[in-house]
Amino acid sequence: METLEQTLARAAVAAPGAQLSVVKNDSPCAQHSLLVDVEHAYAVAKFLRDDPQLRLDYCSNVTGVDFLDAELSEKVKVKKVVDGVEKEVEEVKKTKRAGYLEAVYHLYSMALKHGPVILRQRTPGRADPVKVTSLTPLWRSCEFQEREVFDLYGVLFDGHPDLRRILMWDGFKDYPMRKDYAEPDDYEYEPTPHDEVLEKAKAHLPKAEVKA
Amino acid sequence: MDDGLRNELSKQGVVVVKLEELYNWGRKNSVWPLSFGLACCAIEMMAASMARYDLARFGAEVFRPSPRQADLMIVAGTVTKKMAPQVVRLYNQMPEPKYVIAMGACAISGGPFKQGYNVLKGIDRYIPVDVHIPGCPPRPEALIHAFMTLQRKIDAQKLTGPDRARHLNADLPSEFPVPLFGEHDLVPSKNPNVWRPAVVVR
Amino acid sequence: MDGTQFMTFHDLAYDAGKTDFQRKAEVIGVGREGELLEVAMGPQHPSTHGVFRMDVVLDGETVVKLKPVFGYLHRNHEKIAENTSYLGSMPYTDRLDYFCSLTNNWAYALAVEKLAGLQVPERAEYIRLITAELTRVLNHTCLAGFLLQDMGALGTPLMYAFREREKILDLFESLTGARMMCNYMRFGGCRCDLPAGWLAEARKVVAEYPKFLDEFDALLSGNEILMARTQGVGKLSAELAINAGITGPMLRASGVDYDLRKVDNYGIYSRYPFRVPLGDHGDVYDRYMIRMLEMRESLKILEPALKDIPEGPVVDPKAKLRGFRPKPGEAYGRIETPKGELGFYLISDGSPNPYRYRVRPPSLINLTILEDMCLGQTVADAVITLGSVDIVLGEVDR
Amino acid sequence: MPPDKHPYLFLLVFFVMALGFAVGPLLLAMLWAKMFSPAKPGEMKNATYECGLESKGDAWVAFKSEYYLYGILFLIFDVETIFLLPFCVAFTGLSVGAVLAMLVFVLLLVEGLAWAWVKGVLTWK
Repeated sequence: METLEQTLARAAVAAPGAQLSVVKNDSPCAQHSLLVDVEHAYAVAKFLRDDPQLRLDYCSNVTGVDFLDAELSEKVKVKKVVDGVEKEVEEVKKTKRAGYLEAVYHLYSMALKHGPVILRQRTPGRADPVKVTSLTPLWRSCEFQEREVFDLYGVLFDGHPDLRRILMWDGFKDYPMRKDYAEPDDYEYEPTPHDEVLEKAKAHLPKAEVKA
Repeated sequence: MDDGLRNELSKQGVVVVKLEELYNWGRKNSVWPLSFGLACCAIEMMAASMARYDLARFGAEVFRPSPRQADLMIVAGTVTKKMAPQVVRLYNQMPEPKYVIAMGACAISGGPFKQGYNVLKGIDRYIPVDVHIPGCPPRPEALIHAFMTLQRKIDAQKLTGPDRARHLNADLPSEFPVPLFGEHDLVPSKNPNVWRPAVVVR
Repeated sequence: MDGTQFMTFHDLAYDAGKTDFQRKAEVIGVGREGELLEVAMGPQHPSTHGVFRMDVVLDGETVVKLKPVFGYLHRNHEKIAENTSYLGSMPYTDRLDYFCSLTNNWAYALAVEKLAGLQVPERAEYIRLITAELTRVLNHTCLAGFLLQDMGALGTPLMYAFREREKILDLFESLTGARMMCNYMRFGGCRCDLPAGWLAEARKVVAEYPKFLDEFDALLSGNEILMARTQGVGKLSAELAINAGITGPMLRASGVDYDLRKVDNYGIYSRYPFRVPLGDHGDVYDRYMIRMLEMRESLKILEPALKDIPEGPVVDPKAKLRGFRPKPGEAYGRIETPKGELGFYLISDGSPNPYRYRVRPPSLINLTILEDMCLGQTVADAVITLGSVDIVLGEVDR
Repeated sequence: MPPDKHPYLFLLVFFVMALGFAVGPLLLAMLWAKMFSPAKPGEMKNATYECGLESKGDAWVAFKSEYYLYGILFLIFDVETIFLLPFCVAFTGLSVGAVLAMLVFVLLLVEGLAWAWVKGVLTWK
């Protein structure tokens, strides 16, 4: 199977104007992924599926991932004059990264039996509504999985034939798998309250009863 | 009629028994469970009713699919918030006298999935539970032990008097309100007159 | 069923422009004599193997529309896994597909080993292979029992199947301590070594099993009623199966040769030649026969594997269990469980808890085309088709 | 039993005993229900049971005709068995003509079923 870079090059040709980039994965299994922008996702995916050399006709897994607004700190080698001597000093550089939601597709080929090509779609921000292109018209296995990502992460898939909640009940309002989801306060007295249960206990029980 | 005379008579083959004992003896040996498997505990419930652990010895191998013909509900598995209204409605649709066995840690208190946002922390928030079996999943022998506990409980039920059995007591409710689906949680999140948590007074 | 042409969802999906999913009964083209009866084969139903609900619209006995509804056993496994350590999620994987807990453990252990790059000693690979194949045999036996129960043979085949299941559960109990929830595999090997006499016991069970399979085959496979009720029911074409991501025995019943044990070559499956049975009609009878044949192939793997299992350490001595912190990165590991392809997608950010923990449920995705298989058939056939898909709700709803 | 009593008296006694045996426990149960266990009907308890859900839409739907035809075909054999009962009790003492007559009766009904089968009524559309 060809490397991800070659696939990227051929995909860029097949879907003109698509911003494609490789997302490095530095775990030993080295499954790098292909980031594609939301507008051209359908065209790139169609190319990946119909290209005679790739024939990725089986979309095994669709996952939603939530990245909060984070503050990346990387160690950067900076030349600085320290007490008169020119020296290499490591400095921690803080970069702000806006949060975003992601839909990750693992594509395999049953015809040619070769390994995963991972396709990623990122939403611009985290504020609702976040929109991503649905790939259900290409692979029907995405139907339920995209509904689940919508149900638990709130990512809207346009082009999805039947986008409803799949796991939670329909009247449920918020998206429970997001990192900033607050659970309903379901308090049940614990004989030995400790750390956050203690805070909850303080809110529920009169002062006298709660003695840590 | 003291016990000595009763033993004497039973040796001669004459059995003397109170109406209450006869009534309870008849009911306890034909408890029909409602086939109501939710999760992994349901597989252990099925294994208990199969050839090796044989629930039929206790007269309970007839698993009735419909609540109309069942008088015992074994809540076997995790009760999620989406499933809770159905569990309470099924309980309401069962004819009196009815009993509930909360099988497995999930049915008792949410079990290993207690921190789940969609998991009801125990079925005794909405319906009264007669027998709790801990375990995840409890072994078939534990389920049979629960049946024996339930049979002892049925045996000790009174026919008349203030603390008579619930189904003979007109003013004890046999129906409990079904929770509704709210925007973030079930509304009401628990049934106060059924759910009495153990309050530890320091 | 001559005279009734029905347009399955399959054709609609490719017409990307149409987003309106509500299909009218006329599209189905079924004779409209009586009115349509809408009934919910709901959460508590003997045929749905747990809390799975199908909203069925019936025209007499014929299924006109079938909407599966999930979520009644959504126990938030992935949210809980994000707040527990890697090792802490291992016992939760038993409760995913609670019929095959050892294959779930293996899938999770494989994914974490891919994430952290751990090696597994030889003996542990053998134990993993043996326990996985025993789980496959156990699951397919139970499935044959449940499928016959759906067909109306109440109890009897299930009694036979559970009698065999108890023998294998005794093996698992003596090995791992628990009947169903084994929690046995660790990252880099297994938790404990085989107890004394376990191999002899396992050889005896495996040696006796073909006799039970022949008895089951003689009773069932040639049975006139079974063939009449299952042949031609719930047909699934090969390219719809591939496109809908169907995996496992259901896919091979439609004739697609895709078995992860051969494709991915994980573990030591490459050392034992075994054949992958393929069906050609893709109906319920093919799926039943595929599972019976797969059990025989699994036994052919088990016999030699039980003989030449080497001595040696059971877990990689270098693997750290307590403070296990994989480097930041992500990994997707998958294995062939009796239900299909069970995958774990892990994203780690260097902390002891996974950042994202995703389970690829074969049962949920195999249900994508349940409506296509049941359209135009009677309700009783819909029950059998659901039974042949072999779903377990712990895995469907996670 | 003294001969001058009416020859069918024992049949009456059998009938009364059978009726008593059947109806007796029912009466006892009704007495018990009225005396001891109070009726506790509830609006939820009397709701139609649909797998734990509230059943939407009513079940009074115009059914297809196939159900009716199945019912009629079953009726053939139901009525037939009632007529065959007295015959098979006494057919050892009967002449060949009686057997032939009963055979004609049975064959007539089987011919009706064969006709329905060929017409395709039994295959479900």
